[in-house]
Amino acid sequence: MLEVRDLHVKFHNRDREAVAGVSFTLKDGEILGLVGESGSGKSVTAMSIAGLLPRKKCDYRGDVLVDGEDMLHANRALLRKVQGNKIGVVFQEPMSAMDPLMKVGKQVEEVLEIHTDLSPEERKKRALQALEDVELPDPEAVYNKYPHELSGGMLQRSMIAAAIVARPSLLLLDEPTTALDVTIQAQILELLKKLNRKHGMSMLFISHNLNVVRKLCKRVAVMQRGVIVEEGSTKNVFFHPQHPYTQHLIECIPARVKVIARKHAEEEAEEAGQAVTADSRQLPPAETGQAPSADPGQTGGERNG
Amino acid sequence: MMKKKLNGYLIAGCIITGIIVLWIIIGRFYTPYPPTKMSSAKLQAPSAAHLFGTDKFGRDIFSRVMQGSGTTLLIAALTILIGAGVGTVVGAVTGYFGGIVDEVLMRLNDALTAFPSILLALVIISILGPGKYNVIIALGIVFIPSYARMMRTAFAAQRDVNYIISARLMGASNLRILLIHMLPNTLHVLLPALTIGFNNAVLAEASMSFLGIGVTPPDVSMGYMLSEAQGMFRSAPWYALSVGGVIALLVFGVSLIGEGLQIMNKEVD
Amino acid sequence: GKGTAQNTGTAGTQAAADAAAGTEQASTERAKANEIVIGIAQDLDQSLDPHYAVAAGTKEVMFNVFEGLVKYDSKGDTVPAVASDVQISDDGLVYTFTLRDGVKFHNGDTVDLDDVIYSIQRCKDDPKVNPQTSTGLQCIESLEKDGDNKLVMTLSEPNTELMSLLTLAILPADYDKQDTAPVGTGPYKYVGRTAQESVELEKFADYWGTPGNIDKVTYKINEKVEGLVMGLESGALDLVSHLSSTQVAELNKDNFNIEQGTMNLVQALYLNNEAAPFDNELVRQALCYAVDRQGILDMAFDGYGFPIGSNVFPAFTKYFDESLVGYYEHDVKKAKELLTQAGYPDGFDMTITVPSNYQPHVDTAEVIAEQLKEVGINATLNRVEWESWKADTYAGRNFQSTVIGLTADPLTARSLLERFTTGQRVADEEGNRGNNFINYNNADYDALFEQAVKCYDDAEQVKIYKEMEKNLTEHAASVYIQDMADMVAVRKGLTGLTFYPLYVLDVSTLKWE
Amino acid sequence: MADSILDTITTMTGLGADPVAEAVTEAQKQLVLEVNHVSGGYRTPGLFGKGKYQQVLYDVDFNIRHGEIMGLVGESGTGKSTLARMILGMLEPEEGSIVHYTKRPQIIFQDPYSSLNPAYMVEWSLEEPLRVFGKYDEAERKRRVRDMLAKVELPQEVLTARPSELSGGQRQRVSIAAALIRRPRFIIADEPVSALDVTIQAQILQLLRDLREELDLSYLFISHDLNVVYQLCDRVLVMKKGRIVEQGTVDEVYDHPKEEYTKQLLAAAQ
Amino acid sequence: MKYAARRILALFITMILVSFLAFAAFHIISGDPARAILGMNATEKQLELMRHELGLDKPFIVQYFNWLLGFFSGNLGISYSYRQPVASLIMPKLKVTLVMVLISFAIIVVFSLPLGLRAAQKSESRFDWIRTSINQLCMAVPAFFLSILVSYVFGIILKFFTPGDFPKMDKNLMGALRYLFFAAVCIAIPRIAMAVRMLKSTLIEEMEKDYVRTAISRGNDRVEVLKKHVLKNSLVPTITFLGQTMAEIVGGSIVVEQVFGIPGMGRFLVASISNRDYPVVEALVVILAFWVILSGTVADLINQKIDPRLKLGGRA
Ligand SMILES: Nc1ncnc2c1ncn2[C@@H]1O[C@H](COP(=O)(O)OP(=O)(O)OP(=O)(O)O)[C@@H](O)[C@H]1O
Ligand SMILES: Nc1ncnc2c1ncn2[C@@H]1O[C@H](COP(=O)(O)OP(=O)(O)OP(=O)(O)O)[C@@H](O)[C@H]1O
Ligand SMILES: [Mg+2]
Ligand SMILES: [Mg+2]
Repeated sequence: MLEVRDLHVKFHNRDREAVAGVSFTLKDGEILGLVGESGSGKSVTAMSIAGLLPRKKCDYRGDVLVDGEDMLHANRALLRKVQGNKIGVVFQEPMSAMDPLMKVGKQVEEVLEIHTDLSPEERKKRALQALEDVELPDPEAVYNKYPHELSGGMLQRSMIAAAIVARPSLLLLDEPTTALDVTIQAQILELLKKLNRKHGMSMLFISHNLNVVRKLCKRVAVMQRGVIVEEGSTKNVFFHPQHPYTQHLIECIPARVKVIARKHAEEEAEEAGQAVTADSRQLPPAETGQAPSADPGQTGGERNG
Repeated sequence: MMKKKLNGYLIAGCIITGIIVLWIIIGRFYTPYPPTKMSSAKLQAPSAAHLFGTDKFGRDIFSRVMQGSGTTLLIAALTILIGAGVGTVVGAVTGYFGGIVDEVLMRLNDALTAFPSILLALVIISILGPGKYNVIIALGIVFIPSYARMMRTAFAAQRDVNYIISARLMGASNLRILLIHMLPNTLHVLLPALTIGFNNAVLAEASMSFLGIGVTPPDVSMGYMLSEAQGMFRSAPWYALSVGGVIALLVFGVSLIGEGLQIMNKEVD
Repeated sequence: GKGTAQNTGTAGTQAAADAAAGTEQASTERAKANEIVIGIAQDLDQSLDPHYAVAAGTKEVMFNVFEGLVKYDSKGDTVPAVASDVQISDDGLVYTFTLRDGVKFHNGDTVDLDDVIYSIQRCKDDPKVNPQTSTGLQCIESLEKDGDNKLVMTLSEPNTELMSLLTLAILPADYDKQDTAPVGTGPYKYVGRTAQESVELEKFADYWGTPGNIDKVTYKINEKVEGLVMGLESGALDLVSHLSSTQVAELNKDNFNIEQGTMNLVQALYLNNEAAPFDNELVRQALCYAVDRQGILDMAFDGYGFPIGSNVFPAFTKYFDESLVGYYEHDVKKAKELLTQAGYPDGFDMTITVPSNYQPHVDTAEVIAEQLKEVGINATLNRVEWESWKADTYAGRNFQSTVIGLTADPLTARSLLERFTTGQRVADEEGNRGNNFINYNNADYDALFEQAVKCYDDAEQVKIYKEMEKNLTEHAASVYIQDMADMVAVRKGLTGLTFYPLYVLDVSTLKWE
Repeated sequence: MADSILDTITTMTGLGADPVAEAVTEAQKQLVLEVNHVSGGYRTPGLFGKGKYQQVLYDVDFNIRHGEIMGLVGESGTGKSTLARMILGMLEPEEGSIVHYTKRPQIIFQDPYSSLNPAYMVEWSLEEPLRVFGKYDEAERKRRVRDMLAKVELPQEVLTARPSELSGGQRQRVSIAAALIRRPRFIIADEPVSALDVTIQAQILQLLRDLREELDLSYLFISHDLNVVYQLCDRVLVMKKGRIVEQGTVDEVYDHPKEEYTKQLLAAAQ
Repeated sequence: MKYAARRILALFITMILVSFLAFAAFHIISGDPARAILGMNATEKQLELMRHELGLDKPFIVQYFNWLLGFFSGNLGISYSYRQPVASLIMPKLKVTLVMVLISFAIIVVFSLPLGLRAAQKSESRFDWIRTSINQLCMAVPAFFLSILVSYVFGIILKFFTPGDFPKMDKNLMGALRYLFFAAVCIAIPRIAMAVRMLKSTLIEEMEKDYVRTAISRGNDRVEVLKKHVLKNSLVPTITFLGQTMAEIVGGSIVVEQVFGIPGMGRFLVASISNRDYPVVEALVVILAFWVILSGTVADLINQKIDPRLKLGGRA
């Protein structure tokens, strides 16, 4: 359904390529997690897929095929057809990603207005349905509110509603939970899972938190400095990290969580009738978890510039 | 790492303004003719001997503009110094402390802003009388409210920012917080505002002199000369055009600097 | 004579008039309608009541609306007006006026003796009347009717200047709207005004004398003389007086005749005789030598203007002393010597206060400042608003020196010269100070004035007044400069401009050809 | 209102000027902070009179012992930061009292972008607390800054950088250094790692742990991430709607949550 | 509604303050209206009589309250200079100025909006600097200098109107409007330049916001984004700016009226100040201030309708 081949993106005002040869595929109905440190090129990859790259400001090459159509080099007319319709995008900061002067309902409807000939009443019905789908308590009330009148969690739900209202086959989620409270985070993840199950939507879920990804995705790709350094089933990556960076990422997860995770995994495995390999039981205690790449000052992502 | 990059506007503005300022500074020490020296060569068109021609008393307009722009520059600079200086103090106090002082000063500010600036200047001048220094005081006062309002916002925005809270927790005095911790972070709004204010001051001084309430001879400002020139527009158009041209050029140069500064701020965020 | 017009404009040719047809349109229409528009630089006084009015600009306009028992002719002599005849007794104490038959007020009423007595009495008694007039009238002991057209006026002492004072306007008795809706007997009647915009007059059909030619006169007000010049150029105005040579140079000579008369004022660098260093006569004299009158005329007035040497202007021929003009020839060396003698070998700093709205005075002051540099005096101009000049400089006497022009009102030598006496310098019991704003203090001068006032012989009196003039010159009361040329731009086709030795503009003689 | 806050801060923050109880019991000597039944909230200044009062904290009561890391968790808006402000003296409690047994605490904020003055180089920001203190000369100040920089494991080059040129993790280290440079005994950390990448989170937590040993510190560590709290803290307070609903050692609370709310939180965190 | 009520209350309070300041200011001015009226030869007695007549011998506060009470009943006092009710004196002038200001405002709106949009769209073109420089140059020319040029070129040379001959509005409305148009243009030009500059930077700033990316991700074209989202979001600063403009062009009219010889409020104000005609000056100043504050308040109220977030904030 989605195929990214050797994607390169370089911004004119940067020395290093933001994305330096990324390839991966996403099958129908699958949720792929994309994790990596800040600045590793996760968002740029997602933007390339959605056709949102600021093309004047960067050089790009490679292929991004969505249902066989090349999004990277597509003209505006084609993009317009695909955006919103086939691909829905959810951004990190719901507060700034919504037009502050337009009622939430109208923003949810906007996609339909662009892509369908539905009557206003019909559109409203669909929008309300979408708002209900994301489990907002009072869709009718939310429909008539302005973004600033909603809490962060409600807004993020509305964003998701707007992204799924046209039933796109692909949903791009760029750190949709990072700005949220843990309890709400959990709710959103639950919601995404449900949507995936119900509508069979494919999703690309971006996060810098492997633990969050673990709960949602079957498959995960780990990015560092513009390239994918490791890819595989979440379980494998989580319990048998190969790449040092991934290992480091795992080390940062508190021991307690890992124990619980293992418990979950075992339960799952038992259900599926297979055992988790034994050697990964011995987990290093979190207290001694130090970054393998020695210079702690520098690993904190690149310096701005 | 993003260095503050100079941009074309800033460079062009600095060059234009620099040349004019240099020319003005030279004018303090040397002018082709003594600026007040009268001669019988009245109202002569521009020539090699008199680049901008002569006025009704046969004085060399080039020399006079050279000196007059100095007065204008001085007035504009001092005006801004007063306006921005007092405005910053008021803005800092009201923005940082808030409370009743803020309420009162801002109401007063509102009231002052309600008078169109030229009118306010007119009123102050009719209290103080005309003259170079009174013009500076009048315009300075006129300019205070807008700076106060702007700086108030800039200071208030920092009041509850973490680094200021830290500064308070480390026991820094209010004065130290205002001056050393907060002020440098307001420069990015203050500097472009200074260039705009400078230009407004030049134009306001010109308008005031034109209305006959500006500087008085033997001080010549460009506004004074322009009002003089208006009466000779037909017989000596070069007078008005050269003075008007120099004013426009000076203002133009400074506003390019302002534009450049703003672009620079935007680039750095 | 000095007081009459000299045409300095180019002779009008038909071709030129044709060329300017565009701008002429508005004015041609006015010529057809027999109207004119005159530009003036300041609005009239708040009160149009002629007895209260003080501004010269107001009198200039209202001259056409009011008349007294007598009025001035273009030579400055008084001629009968509301009175048709006057008999003066030999001792000069009894004046018998005969009321002219059928003189009508603008409101249609006929002038009777009651109106005349009311008017004179009012000027004598009302405290709001200009003190120069009311003081002069104090000599009137009684006013009596003799029949219904004769007025007998008895004086307590003879007064040679009484006739000038009796140019005071005759107004309808007990009419209380003079200040907003004035009613007089002149050739033009007041129609209305719009504040800061315009004043309108209309020909008075029932005028007793030669009626005016123009039917309707509109005065347009513009404080900026540049605006007036532009109005002339654009065709909005037909006539503007009191222009400077620079302004005249702005005009297209094909459309205008430039007439030159005199302003009838004494323009001088007035020195405050009580303020250092001008309390020193030597310094004042040095200034007189340092200032080059002709230089000023050439530089600031394109050579127009009439140099003077004392406080009388040339048009006032009877009192003008020609010989004083050259008393101080421009002489830098002498000026320096005098300064050295006075203890200022290196000169000093001084301030010249000038009313900023009078460009000619500002220009003059600028040239003077430049000239004084030669003797080491560093003069700074202090431009002030007219209101503050009146209050601080003139009434408050808070100045060092000032450039201004003094007029004569009424047109008598006394009004020009009395102001420098001690009586006008010091305050009276009520705390009023007179008009000696330069604080001139000279015992001889005071004595001469006493003599002049008591002298009833005209020739003798003229001699004494001339002595006084000389006294002012010798002691260098001020630096006398000139009577300024009065440049009047008159649209081609409009003729009949008459100059008076007064600050007035007589519209009754104007006419379209 | 703002000026009164300022007053209290400036009068209360002088070093050594803190009111240390004269006769303290042995048990109390082990304490760094005592929060006694504190209630309080915000007063919004109104046009007339006192304006609105919004209570945030209700009867908050706990203490922090010497060398202890106390966690404070709760959902967004429950009043965690409000409590921190009150402990710092920026806000007066309406009821109850707060007793400090050490110097006034310093604070580390969540947002590393606004906790350093953008106008100055890092060196200036680190020196400033010492300058304000006024007891050290230039050389001593420089020495201490370098010392502290080493402790937070930052290279010397950072000194001449401006905050905008640093990564989030570096900034947070600098903020920690600035908070510690005057050697306080007690630190409040208000979500110091929430804005950071997980890998950097781990580094910062490690650093905080190390510094506790090295500098003999106690913390009040605020977070909404229970996992992070578990990694770092000895004891934990769970707050809901301005009340402490549960407190105890981390293991106690995490293994046997008593309150329904705590259970929810824990479930969400996994 | 509550917000509107609060704004109107604020307007009222500011007006009272303004009126007091105005009244006080003109009483501090050293001049003496009695002297101004009676001229330089006036005696103390005459002056005293005049002062009494004008009510100037009463205590300041009494004078102020009398005046304020009068103001509310539509009695703006009697002009010292003209002995006429101030209201009837200034009404015709206010009318002229108001018409001029409105024309000017219309010109500004009509020209600056499309120009600003275009400038924003073309901001990445290579020739943007030319546009920007021309814009800056327009701001650099003093309004009265422009007026002088315009009245010479269009008045004297091209004869589109007759400088110095302002037709009476009630007699020749078209002529008056044409005359005012040229003056209005002179007031408008620098303001248009400012508006274009402001619009350009607002639009560009707005285009860079996150929600624009969101809108595009839904399939909107740039033009659609502009129409549907960006314009509305740029409206608030634009309306604030226009409010300020409305206020400032009145101040600008003072000088321009002088050059064009337009019998408006500005010229009358300048003349009245130098005549020490307090009642007129005070009335004009208060009316002017009212205009300024009203412009601001109206802009705020409109903004508050556009942006629901402003309802919460009130004053910044
Ligand atoms: N519009 C842009 N112009 C210039 N550089 C950009 C732009 N957008 C992204 N970059 C750069 O591209 C690189 C990758 O950025 P990207 O936003 O994809 O990172 P990320 O993995 O999403 O990080 P985060 O977790 O912080 O969101 C970074 O170095 C960033 O600075
Ligand atoms: N300055 C303030 N004035 C008025 N109310 C405030 C202020 N700061 C916070 N509040 C209110 O106090 C309550 C508690 O806020 P607080 O910041 O303490 O929450 P928190 O627990 O720190 O939340 P978070 O996890 O989001 O930081 C909130 O309802 C908030 O709206
Ligand atoms: Mg990203
Ligand atoms: Mg908080």
